[in-house]
Amino acid sequence: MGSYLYRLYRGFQGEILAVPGRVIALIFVTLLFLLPHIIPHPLVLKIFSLAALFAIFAASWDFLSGFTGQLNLGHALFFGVSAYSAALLNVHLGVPPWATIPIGAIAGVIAGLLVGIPALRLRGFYLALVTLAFPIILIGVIFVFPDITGGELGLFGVDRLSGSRVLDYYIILLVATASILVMWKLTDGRSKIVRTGVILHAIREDEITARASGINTVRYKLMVFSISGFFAGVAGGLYAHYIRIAGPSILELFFSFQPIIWTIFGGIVTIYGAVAGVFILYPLVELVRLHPVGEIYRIVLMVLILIVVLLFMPQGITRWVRDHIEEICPRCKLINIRTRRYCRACRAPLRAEK
Amino acid sequence: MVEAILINGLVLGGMYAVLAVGFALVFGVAKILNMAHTAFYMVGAYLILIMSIMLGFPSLPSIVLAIAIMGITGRVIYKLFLDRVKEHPVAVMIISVGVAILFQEVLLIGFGGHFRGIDPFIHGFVEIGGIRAAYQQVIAIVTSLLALVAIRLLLSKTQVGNAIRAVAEDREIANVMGIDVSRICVITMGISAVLAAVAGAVVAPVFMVHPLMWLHPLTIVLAAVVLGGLGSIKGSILGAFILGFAETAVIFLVPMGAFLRGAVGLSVMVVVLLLRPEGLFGVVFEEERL
Amino acid sequence: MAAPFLEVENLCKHFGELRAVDGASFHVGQDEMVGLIGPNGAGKTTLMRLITGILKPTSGTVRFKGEDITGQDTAKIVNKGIAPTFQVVKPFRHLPVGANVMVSCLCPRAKRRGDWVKTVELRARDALEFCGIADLALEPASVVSHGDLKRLEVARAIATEPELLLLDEPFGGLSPAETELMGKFLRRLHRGGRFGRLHSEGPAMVIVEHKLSDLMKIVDRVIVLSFGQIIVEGTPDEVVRNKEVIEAYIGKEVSSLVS
Amino acid sequence: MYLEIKDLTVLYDRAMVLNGVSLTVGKGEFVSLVGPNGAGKTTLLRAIAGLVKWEKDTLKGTRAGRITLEGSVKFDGEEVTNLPAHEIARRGLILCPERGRPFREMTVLDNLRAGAFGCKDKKVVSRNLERVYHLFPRLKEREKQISGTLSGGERFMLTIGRAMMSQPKLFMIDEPSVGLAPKVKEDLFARVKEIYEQGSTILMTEQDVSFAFDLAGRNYVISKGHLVGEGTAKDLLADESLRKTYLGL
Amino acid sequence: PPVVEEVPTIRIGIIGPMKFTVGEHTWWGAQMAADEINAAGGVNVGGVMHQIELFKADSNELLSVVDAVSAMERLITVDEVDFVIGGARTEAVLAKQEVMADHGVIFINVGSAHPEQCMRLAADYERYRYFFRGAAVVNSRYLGKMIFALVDMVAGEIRQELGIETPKVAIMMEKAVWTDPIVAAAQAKLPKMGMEVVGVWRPSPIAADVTAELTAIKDAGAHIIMTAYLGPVGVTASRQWGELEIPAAKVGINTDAQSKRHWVATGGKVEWEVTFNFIGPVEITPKTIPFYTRFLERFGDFPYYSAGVYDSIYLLKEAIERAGTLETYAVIDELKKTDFLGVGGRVVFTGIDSPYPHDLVWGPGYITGLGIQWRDGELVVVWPDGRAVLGDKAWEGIRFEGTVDYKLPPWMVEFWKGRQ
Ligand SMILES: Nc1ncnc2c1ncn2[C@@H]1O[C@H](COP(=O)(O)OP(=O)(O)OP(=O)(O)O)[C@@H](O)[C@H]1O
Ligand SMILES: Nc1ncnc2c1ncn2[C@@H]1O[C@H](COP(=O)(O)OP(=O)(O)OP(=O)(O)O)[C@@H](O)[C@H]1O
Ligand SMILES: [Mg+2]
Ligand SMILES: [Mg+2]
Repeated sequence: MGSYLYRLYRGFQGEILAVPGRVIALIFVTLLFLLPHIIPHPLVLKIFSLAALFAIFAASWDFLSGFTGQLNLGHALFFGVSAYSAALLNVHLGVPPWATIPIGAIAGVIAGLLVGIPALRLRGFYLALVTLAFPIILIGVIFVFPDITGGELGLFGVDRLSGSRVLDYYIILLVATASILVMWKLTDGRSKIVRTGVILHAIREDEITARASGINTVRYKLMVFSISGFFAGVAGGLYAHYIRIAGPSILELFFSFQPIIWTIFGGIVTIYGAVAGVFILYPLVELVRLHPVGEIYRIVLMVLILIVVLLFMPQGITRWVRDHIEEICPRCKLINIRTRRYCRACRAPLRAEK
Repeated sequence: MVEAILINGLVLGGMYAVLAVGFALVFGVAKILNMAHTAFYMVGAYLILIMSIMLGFPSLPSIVLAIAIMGITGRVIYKLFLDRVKEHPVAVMIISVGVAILFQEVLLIGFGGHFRGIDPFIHGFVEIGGIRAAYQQVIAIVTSLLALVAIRLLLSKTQVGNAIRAVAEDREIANVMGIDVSRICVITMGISAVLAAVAGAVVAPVFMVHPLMWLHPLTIVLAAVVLGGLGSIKGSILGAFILGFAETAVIFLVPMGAFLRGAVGLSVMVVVLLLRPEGLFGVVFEEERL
Repeated sequence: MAAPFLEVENLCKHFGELRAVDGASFHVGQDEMVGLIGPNGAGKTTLMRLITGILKPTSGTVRFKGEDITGQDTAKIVNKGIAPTFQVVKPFRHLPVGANVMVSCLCPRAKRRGDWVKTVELRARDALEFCGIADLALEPASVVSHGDLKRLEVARAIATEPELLLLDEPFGGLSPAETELMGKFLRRLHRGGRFGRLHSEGPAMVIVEHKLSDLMKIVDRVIVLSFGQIIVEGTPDEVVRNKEVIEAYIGKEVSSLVS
Repeated sequence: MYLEIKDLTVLYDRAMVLNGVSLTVGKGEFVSLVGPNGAGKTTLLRAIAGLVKWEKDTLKGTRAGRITLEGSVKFDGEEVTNLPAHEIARRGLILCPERGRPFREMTVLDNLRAGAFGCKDKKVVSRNLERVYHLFPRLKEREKQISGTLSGGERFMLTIGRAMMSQPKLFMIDEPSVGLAPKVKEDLFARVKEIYEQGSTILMTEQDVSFAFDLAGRNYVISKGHLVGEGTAKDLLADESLRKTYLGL
Repeated sequence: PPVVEEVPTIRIGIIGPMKFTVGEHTWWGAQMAADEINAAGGVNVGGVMHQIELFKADSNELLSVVDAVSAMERLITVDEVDFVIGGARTEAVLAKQEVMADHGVIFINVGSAHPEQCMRLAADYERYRYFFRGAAVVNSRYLGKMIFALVDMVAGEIRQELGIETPKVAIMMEKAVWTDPIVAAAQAKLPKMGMEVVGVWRPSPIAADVTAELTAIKDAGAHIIMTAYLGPVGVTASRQWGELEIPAAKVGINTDAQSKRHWVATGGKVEWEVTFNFIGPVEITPKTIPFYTRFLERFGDFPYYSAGVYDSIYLLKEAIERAGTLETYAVIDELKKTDFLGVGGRVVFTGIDSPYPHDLVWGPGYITGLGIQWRDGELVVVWPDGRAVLGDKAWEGIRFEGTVDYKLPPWMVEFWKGRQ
């Protein structure tokens, strides 16, 4: 037992404490979990609850579009379908949140498959446009059946997630942490346990070659669409119960752009970049709003930050930071902290010497 | 009914085509996903509005001036924001979305979110067999066809046109051929911004002017260009007309469902793309079919 | 001649007016190493693509081990045991070279044939070692030189544990020394046996190549394609001396090709 | 010297690809560059053509953009090290890239016309076009074909033809013979020789050492980013160790 | 020195999409009321005069409902306002109601007219009782009735002027839940009113072009276009209707046409259109004209939403003064007893046993709304015209001073005169 714990500790020390990026992530998550005790203000809790929820949403976009290269400009579809399903079940049938959210997520999976199947033949911008069309078409459908969907009002009077603000926050945060960990694991190209990561990368890089390597890309693409739909659906279900309304605004074009903006800002093809993007941009804008001048210029400010950051860090903020605090060993490709001169594993020099 | 659908579809398609033609150049041909294109259209419309209504300039000079300013704006925007990241297409996309939102916010703050209008060149309408079309809409059709011809000439007959296509395909190799990639992109953006401003002068008087006016046309132009097939200008124009006809048909055939016109237009696009994944006139390599 | 292994019958592929492959019929035996040569644009690559399902034929059939596989999905065909390489290299550019090969090791066929969970990295490594690029395993493919990418193509193909390898210009861009080495390796692979942890049952091969001198050393039989049609079939010696072939393809120099 | 390279060093991130390479090409000379795979031949040509700098500029802000480029390249007496790639090309220093990279979605003819981008004189363009078609009649046949659908060999032909359209003063050809049928290859070398004899200067990398040595007046041998040998074919072949280690002959 | 005890202010949050016309007007109306009240000494709470302090929150709700919710939360938890006034998009108002209920803060909605917001009170009064429909805003159920009155007036004019006995009506209303019942009612009711329905067109609220709809309507031979627009489609519809001189009188609701800017936006093409409005340059109450002119002077636009906000703040003031405390439930109780004569009419809230609790009582003697017509860049009031409304005698004689008679568009008269 003791030795096991010791090994665990050594693993922790070697794999997490030695890599600055992971240390930052660890500190960040810890802080999030302590947040209600540090700043118990309801507005702050609200902002961070929403941020956590959007983090799932953004990460699920990165999972689909970043990792597999299936550029999805209509990601709001999965979110919206799930939010509507959860709200429908809850409002019309009184199903409680713990059931509606998973069912909503399943609805997200179905939406994912419905988009994924036609998308199999399409690529690049063609795919992007078809996906962009779906939520807009769905808005049309929603307006056709106002009795069921509530038309422009949406479905309101949805049950609250739990009774208390803090509990709401923890539920969302826990679900978000778990979802993001799962997505991160699924996409980890170096993982020795789950091999999907490397295959997803391969499909993004060159689908034809992937097929010539014997990979059934159809299956994987559908899988990715449904997993992404699932997690976007989780976010959508949480949203319906948190904001307590599911309306057409969550299917609008801009709502689809949001996860893309966050992800690109944070760093595409990373999952954690999407999360960081949300947690930087969203609270920032909300906090700037507290000032009357900030309220007017908040979006201008956000956009300027976005543009400036992308101009200098075209791959997003986390990847830039990572490149500046971490060094990859030229020989064994292990991640080292920038300050080291020799690789922590293979002792190869980390800096070129002439 | 049929002639009404035909004429109205033509009229609507003409307006969509004017909006789409500049985008077809910058996105379809040059493959720069400039999401701010319709925001340029919006800014062009606002410039005309400011000059002709607020400052009281006569309309033709204000239009010419607006087009000139937009031509420069397009180039400046490219130089400032997009040139640096041209190797990262998603960054280009997001930055251009950012630029569009920036325009939107600046206009919102500066002018408020009010609906405004600019005057058409000629007031009034023509009547063909009892069906009325505003002069401005006829002008739109003519403009779109003129622009189509001009761009096709540019692309097929001039070195710059050839270079635009080359740059879109392979920037690195274009360099080696002595093509200044940045300059070609700047030129492309300039031309497309000019065309966006032309759309501002031609289309905005029929629609209306307000700071969110870029969003709806954005889906239209994206759909038109992709429907026609990337790389093909005539495809984009055709795509615009197809959308126009589809939408008009909805209004005449199911008036109760007129609100579905956008959804139906996009559905038509989806169906076409499922049948022809490369769009109507897009290039496809058979061995890369999925 | 052994039992029918790969049979191509009257295969045609037309691109509009152009008949890229025009009624080609041939077969490859289970233990054969066949060279496929012909002038540029003769239809060699197209023929290979038709076999692997990357292109769908206009008409004709492809049979593999007696089963009709015409126009099936590429992934399916690969999992039946036919592995293609590309003439114009198409690696997963941002993945490490090792991962490029690992993807092949993860295909159902390769998984079925090995205790994959534990050894997939090792087996990818073996394939790389076999092709002589193991030291590049951790480098992303985008930084690897052209010649090495050609070798990576071969490594990726053999990692699917094929019974039939279709190699499209495997020597393209290799230096003379490496070409020779690669030729020897292919020969060895064909003979079968154990290479580290990699077990080869000796796949049949079809090799498209313009480096005739190197090709002729390793193949048993040569098929010559011209304008989509097979004009000559025979041993290397016969082919090289064939008038038609010389005229259409080789040009003047002959003697240097045959040892 | 027409082209003069001094201490050219290229580091990708921390990987040394070229290590202080110095070489010269005289006006009207035919120089070849040989060496094993991954030696740095392509990188050297790309660095001369300004593509390494271009890569560095466009990838700024990313890990892949951490490129160190040192040393100097002088062409026709002028320093071109810090010029953008298209400027260099305009001065007549033309690179014909390896692996045949046509502009895939353009027709063969448009590809060739793109090659003549800098050339304003229509007559010259059509004369050059004639020359290319004469060299590769196959291209004329396929004038209207989308170049992405060409066969591998046809693509190489097109790439070479396209580079020839830009009237190179100094023509850098990266592995011209890959993927060409023996007969075409023979032809090609005859043509390259013709171009050379008409007054172009040529710097060529080639795997087929015997061909290269046949053609070139002077040769450089490069390995792992270092120049390891220089001289006429005879000199090099005489050096036993060089022959064994680097040339594989 | 004597310790001066500071009197806390009454904190009122004003929420709305501040970058858009609705939000702007909400803010203007609030400012006007607050300035007046403060200048007059403030609000008397149990003998102590309190000043009003306004807090502005941009809900951005036309673009993002999440933003609206956060803005509401911020007003309540950071600015700690005692009351919230505002609201524009129904979806957002419904979401804001939840925040309101969570925190128990009085929320007066002045922008969105949907009955659902009040029906929720009937379903769960405990939770949602903090909600009131702001002054002068008409529940969209009643809006429907008003449109019929307006159409009836126009039809009368057509019969008289053009001699067409059964005018043909085209229904062209934006596709929305609030218009659905109006459309259904119109189809059923118009024939009974001696008119013929020739078709129903339902463009999207954000449609940028309605040429095809207008062509179809003209094709159908309609004399009247019955409209209901909240969205931007209203602007396009006016503009294109005027440009193409569609020979049918346009009447109904077109919210944007209530603003002075609409005239400019449509290049004057809106001329002759009739729309419902909350307020106009007529003497609804003695307060109306002074308010109207003061507002126009100060802000350069006609008041519309602003009238509701203005009145809401005044009636809130009265309720607080009657309650003598800022305590929420006491104020709610007093609000319920409101009987207030504002600039938009007499404000009385419906009781809790109504299907729409805390809504406004509509009808003769209460809030009525007006029919206005654009003529030569000016808004004139054409309704109530003193006649009975659809047989309801209670409306007889209700005609505010300054009202003028309705006129048909001249091109329409010309078009149909030639055919008769
Ligand atoms: N998709 C296509 N559309 C039109 N023509 C095509 C297409 N693909 C190939 N071709 C043509 O078919 C012919 C055969 O091409 P293929 O690639 O099979 O030649 P190859 O024998 O492999 O030549 P190489 O030795 O040069 O690689 C070529 O002339 C090529 O231009
Ligand atoms: N972008 C890059 N980043 C890192 N290393 C690179 C990059 N490009 C090339 N290299 C490395 O530089 C070395 C030389 O590559 P180069 O392509 O110049 O070789 P080459 O001599 O042309 O080889 P070949 O004959 O195979 O084409 C290779 O080892 C390669 O891995
Ligand atoms: Mg080939
Ligand atoms: Mg090379």
